[in-house]
Amino acid sequence: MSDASTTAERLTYREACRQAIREAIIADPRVFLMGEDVGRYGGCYAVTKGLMAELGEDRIRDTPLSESAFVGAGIGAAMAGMRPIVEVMTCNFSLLALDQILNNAATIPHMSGGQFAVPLVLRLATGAGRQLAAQHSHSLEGWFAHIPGLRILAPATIEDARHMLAPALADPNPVLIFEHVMLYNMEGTLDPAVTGVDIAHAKVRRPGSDVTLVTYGGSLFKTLAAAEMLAGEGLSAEVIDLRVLRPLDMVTVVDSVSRTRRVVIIDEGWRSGSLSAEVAMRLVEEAFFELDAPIRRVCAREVPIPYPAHLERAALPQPETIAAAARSLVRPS
Amino acid sequence: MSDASTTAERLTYREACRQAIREAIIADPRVFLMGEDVGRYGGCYAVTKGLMAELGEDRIRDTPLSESAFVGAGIGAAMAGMRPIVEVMTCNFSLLALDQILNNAATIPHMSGGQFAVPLVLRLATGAGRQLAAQHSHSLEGWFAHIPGLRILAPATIEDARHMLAPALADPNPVLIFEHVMLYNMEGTLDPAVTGVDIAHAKVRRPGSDVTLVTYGGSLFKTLAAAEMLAGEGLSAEVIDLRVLRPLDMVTVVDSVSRTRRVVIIDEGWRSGSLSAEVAMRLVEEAFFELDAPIRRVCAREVPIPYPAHLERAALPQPETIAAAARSLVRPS
Amino acid sequence: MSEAKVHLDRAHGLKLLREMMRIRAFEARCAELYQAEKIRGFLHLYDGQEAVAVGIMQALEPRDAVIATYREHGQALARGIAMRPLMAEMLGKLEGTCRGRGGSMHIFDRATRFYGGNAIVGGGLPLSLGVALADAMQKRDAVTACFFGEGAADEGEFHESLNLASLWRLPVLFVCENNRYSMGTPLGVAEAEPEIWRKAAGYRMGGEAVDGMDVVAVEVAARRAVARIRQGGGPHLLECLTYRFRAHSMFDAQLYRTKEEVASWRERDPIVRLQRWLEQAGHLHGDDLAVLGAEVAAEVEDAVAFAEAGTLEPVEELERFVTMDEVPS
Amino acid sequence: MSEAKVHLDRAHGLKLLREMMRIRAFEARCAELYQAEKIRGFLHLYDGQEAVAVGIMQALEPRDAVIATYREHGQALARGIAMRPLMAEMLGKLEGTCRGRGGSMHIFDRATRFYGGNAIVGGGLPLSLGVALADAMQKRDAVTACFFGEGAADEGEFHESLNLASLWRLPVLFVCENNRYSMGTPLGVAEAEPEIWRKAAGYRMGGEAVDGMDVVAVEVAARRAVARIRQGGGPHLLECLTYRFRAHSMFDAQLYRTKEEVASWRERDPIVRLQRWLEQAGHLHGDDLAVLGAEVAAEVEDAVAFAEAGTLEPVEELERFVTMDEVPS
Ligand SMILES: Cc1ncc(C[n+]2csc(CCOP(=O)(O)OP(=O)(O)O)c2C)c(N)n1
Ligand SMILES: Cc1ncc(C[n+]2csc(CCOP(=O)(O)OP(=O)(O)O)c2C)c(N)n1
Ligand SMILES: [Mg+2]
Ligand SMILES: [Mg+2]
Repeated sequence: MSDASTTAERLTYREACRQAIREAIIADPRVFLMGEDVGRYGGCYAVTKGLMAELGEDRIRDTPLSESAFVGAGIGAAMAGMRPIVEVMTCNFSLLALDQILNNAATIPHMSGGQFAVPLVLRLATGAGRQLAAQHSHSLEGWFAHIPGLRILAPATIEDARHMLAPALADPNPVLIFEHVMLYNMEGTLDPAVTGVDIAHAKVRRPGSDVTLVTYGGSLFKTLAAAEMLAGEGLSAEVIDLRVLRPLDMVTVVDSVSRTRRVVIIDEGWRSGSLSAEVAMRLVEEAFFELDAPIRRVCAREVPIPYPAHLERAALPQPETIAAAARSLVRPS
Repeated sequence: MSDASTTAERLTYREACRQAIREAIIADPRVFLMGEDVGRYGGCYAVTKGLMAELGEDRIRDTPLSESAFVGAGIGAAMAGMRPIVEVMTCNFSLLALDQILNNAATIPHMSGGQFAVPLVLRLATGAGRQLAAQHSHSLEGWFAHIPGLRILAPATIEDARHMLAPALADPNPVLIFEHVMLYNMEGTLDPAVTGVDIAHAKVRRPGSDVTLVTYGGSLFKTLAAAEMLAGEGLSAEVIDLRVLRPLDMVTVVDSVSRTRRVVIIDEGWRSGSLSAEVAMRLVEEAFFELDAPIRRVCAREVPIPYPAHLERAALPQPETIAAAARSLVRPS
Repeated sequence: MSEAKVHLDRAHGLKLLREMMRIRAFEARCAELYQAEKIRGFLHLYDGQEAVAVGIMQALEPRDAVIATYREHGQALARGIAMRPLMAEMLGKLEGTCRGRGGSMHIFDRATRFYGGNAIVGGGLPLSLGVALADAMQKRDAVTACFFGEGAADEGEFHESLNLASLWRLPVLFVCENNRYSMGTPLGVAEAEPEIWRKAAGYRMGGEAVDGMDVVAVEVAARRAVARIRQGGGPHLLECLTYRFRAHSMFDAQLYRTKEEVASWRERDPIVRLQRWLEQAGHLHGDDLAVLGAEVAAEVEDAVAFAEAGTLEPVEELERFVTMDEVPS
Repeated sequence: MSEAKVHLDRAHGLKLLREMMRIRAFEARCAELYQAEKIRGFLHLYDGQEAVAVGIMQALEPRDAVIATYREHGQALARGIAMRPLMAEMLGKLEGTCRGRGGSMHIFDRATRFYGGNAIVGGGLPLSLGVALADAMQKRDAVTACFFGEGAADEGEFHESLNLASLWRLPVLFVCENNRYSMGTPLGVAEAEPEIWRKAAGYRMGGEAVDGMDVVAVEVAARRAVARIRQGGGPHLLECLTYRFRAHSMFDAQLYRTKEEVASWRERDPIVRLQRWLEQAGHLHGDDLAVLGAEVAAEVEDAVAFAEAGTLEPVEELERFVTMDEVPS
């Protein structure tokens, strides 16, 4: 495995995640990775293939199927001086560890009066699109963003996949990194000049002037496709990648909306109580008089995601539905 | 125990809950109650005192401390013909059963193609205010309202505490009833003429014309107090009790806001990703041009709720903060 | 084969063989359809474990109930769900058991009391308690068979469920299919006590292990256990020692085990084993096997044709049953 | 008292007695302060169980770690957290161990490696794995003592934690305080196997029960277990058979047990028992007991005065530490 910082190699999002983990473990003896099938199997999505052989069973730990125990163990280890990376194979299984995440990881620093920090990183695959049906297609990152004390990241680009882990590990607080399952195979190159990214700010991924499209993670590429469709119609859409779902960087969003005066928010979570609602409410609170039109959101339909391709597709945001929402704001019918 | 429908006795919210459970179990052999300490102990908040002695150990079941197992057992029993009432002592412990609630109760009816319904009622105490500190002061009802397939109820009045259970049990879908811990001791009388309530609609609890205050559950009385304060200043606030948090009855809310043109939403959940954000977003979607001012929300501060009274108080919505938010809309400074 | 098999007559022997062959053939075809991209998502084959589902189901009556995992084609077929709607479900067709919505991991069937198909490891165990409790409270004299892997025995829900079942003497037969791997994690890496049946003692519950590659041994153990449960003896944990011949799912390079290990287990193939025994016992003659094979193949092809000719649920019905209008009866 | 106590000298005997008396006196005062509404929220007294915390702590070194439950005043005091900040925490004062934020159920103390105080039943067990793992990976030769009730042993986290601890041979001493009730639910109603120590076998872990009303027996068992753990013997489950004399919390009418039962257990009061033994052994003479009592009372009153004189955290600091600026060291 070569070091991505020296040559502009082509690599996948998956490979970027692996490089980041490998680098972190080599760089700091306090860092280790544990989770289900991260070792011998190489990771459910092959992210950690080869790492156990290279780094040893002490630093790459296969756990039993015990989400609450090993996430809690990660919290305890973080409190006692380590910098654990805990993989919850997919966010679908994170509910089994939610008590540990909310009542311990997110709570102990404050509740102990600042005596203990929980410098833990949790990695979770998220999202739908692989026809895995209702119990394996959740998008829970927006839901987790409700919890004070957590930082929630959603790397959508290979650069973020490669570089978000280091600052997440340096953060004294629990950081959850949601990796969208549809991105692992995405290929691209890394700019060797970029040696790090921040985990505080949203980013404009495509500038535009008529409407702002706010999104993150797996929906970024659908949104960029929608922007491209709109461009063909003479509509200039600005696309913002939130990147950080908690705490939200509203400055970047408000700045854009103040220029475009119209906004569509896109996320793959269920519509009611979605992150989109929160972003919208912040805009109402912070930029109400900048808005020339109602805020629109495009979210998942409120159904357990079904197995068949056509129904799964219909349940999720798509470039067409995103573009339609944008159009309805600019040219109300 | 006398039957509340014949005499207008004075009773507590706690007693109203007990009457409802007792009546339901006597009326239908398929109904039973299970949960931690519901039997011998009489319930953590004394709601079920005496019921095991009267109704027997078959119908009132003390469970081990195994939230996932007994909630899952309730789901299975509901699928197999029973009408279980499962008490999760407080919603603070419901995270341990969340996988069962989301991935089974809320999902199986749809995923099985409609072959199985889950006519289950979950009762959970919720809310802060008793100085129980960070792990025992959660308000998770708004968070649960994100999950398709569930109906979420928040009885704030003695009437709703007394009468919501029957329609909840008659509902073919899983229904979660969140009872705010500060209400159990509340006293009042039941109107003997009222023999039932619906579990579909919000209710105007105080009519008004200058601003709409939307809330539910334990915050209702703080909001009514705020309305009273505002009335003293010549400001007429309409107070809406949502009652049903999923599915939301936006008709009642939009109707009110269309008249008052200003709205404050109050809930005890953490601000980011709160139910208030969802209500606001719906208003933006459905009544944007009816609004003369930004929507305001008053929620819990984004902290694990601390133990000391003064900090707990500061962390929660209070009549003063609610009134201030309303004032800021009507007389912007 | 186990001693008790002495009483195995030709009819029953052929039935067991046919049931296992049906599962094997059904799944072989599923694997092809997966390669052809007609089945998608996760597909977990039961290849090698057939004796477990088939053996257990012999002990159940129609009034009994079954709960299984995402690796449940075997249980579904052995329980009597017709192959046509099953294959249609695999292809996501409206004619499937669940209108195509569940797919491979989520087979449900009300008629046979098949309570899923559950893709959350351990998620079915608590449900089994409730089904059994409902049966007991409604005096239905039914047993619930709850299938799960040895990996599931590490989840907290296993512990909570066995405790509650034992306390309330619920009529549940817990069937642990110990195939020695949870995905790529071998038994000893994940279970401090790899003999799963021994865990039953921690709940004062009966427990035993049985050769899960021997369909008759499984049947015998299941019949004994179910009889005891029906007599009010409380729940029972039956560990079936078995092996999956193929990958965990279709995305698995199997780096965690050797070809030799797989080969050595293939020698214990439950189908071949029963076949040989039936031959030796003189129960299988002439072209019996060829006829059986042809019948099974025809059934599978018929199911595939049915599934391929099936329709897709209209998109307009996407939200139907998110909430139910009534409780089906 | 247990045999091993033969070697108990006067100094150590008095130390054990003092530690238990400190807990008893501290909590008696807490109950009063609760009645006076100076302590609020949930208050769970350790009254009756003092021998467990005091016995176990004798086996721990400063480098070791402790994790407890919401009923943790005993552990906190026995571990060496000073009474002043502890009482201040009970009153919600800034001078408390956690700036008053945690209160009775959430005592944390970095200096003594006291990792809480946890109000979610079972919630501390997974944490203990991590603390022990961190110590092992950092070669700190430390043991983590993890306290929990017998009710917690029904939670899935108990099972998951014991399995993982055993697999990874983590240096954890699991201390189950079996006081026969979880709130109002008696042992046999909630545990299919009420002898909790027997569950250890399901994880190939050492397990044993000890008389938790006998401080010396607890100490002896703890020393033996800790020594074995330090030598790399892996985790151990020590069940301490005990009883709480008072209500579960301050809101409990105790309808679930008889006065006679409580009275019969009071006869085994661990403090009285040690006192008597020390008298019989000639270790307690003259006004020893009176002096001890007075010293303890004075310490408690001093702590109360300190707590009462304490200040409240300014409301402006409410959000401080929701996220940390750095990892404390
Ligand atoms: C709670 C949970 N954690 C993780 C997974 C991912 N996963 C799916 S199958 C599997 C292995 C389960 O092993 P076992 O219980 O032995 O059953 P087998 O697959 O061998 O039949 C895992 C880890 C899951 N589906 N659910
Ligand atoms: C997960 C969870 N469920 C329920 C409760 C409510 N609760 C608090 S203490 C308690 C009893 C616990 O009993 P046990 O573990 O025996 O400890 P003890 O109180 O006897 O010390 C219960 C049910 C809780 N705090 N957490
Ligand atoms: Mg397995
Ligand atoms: Mg107890």
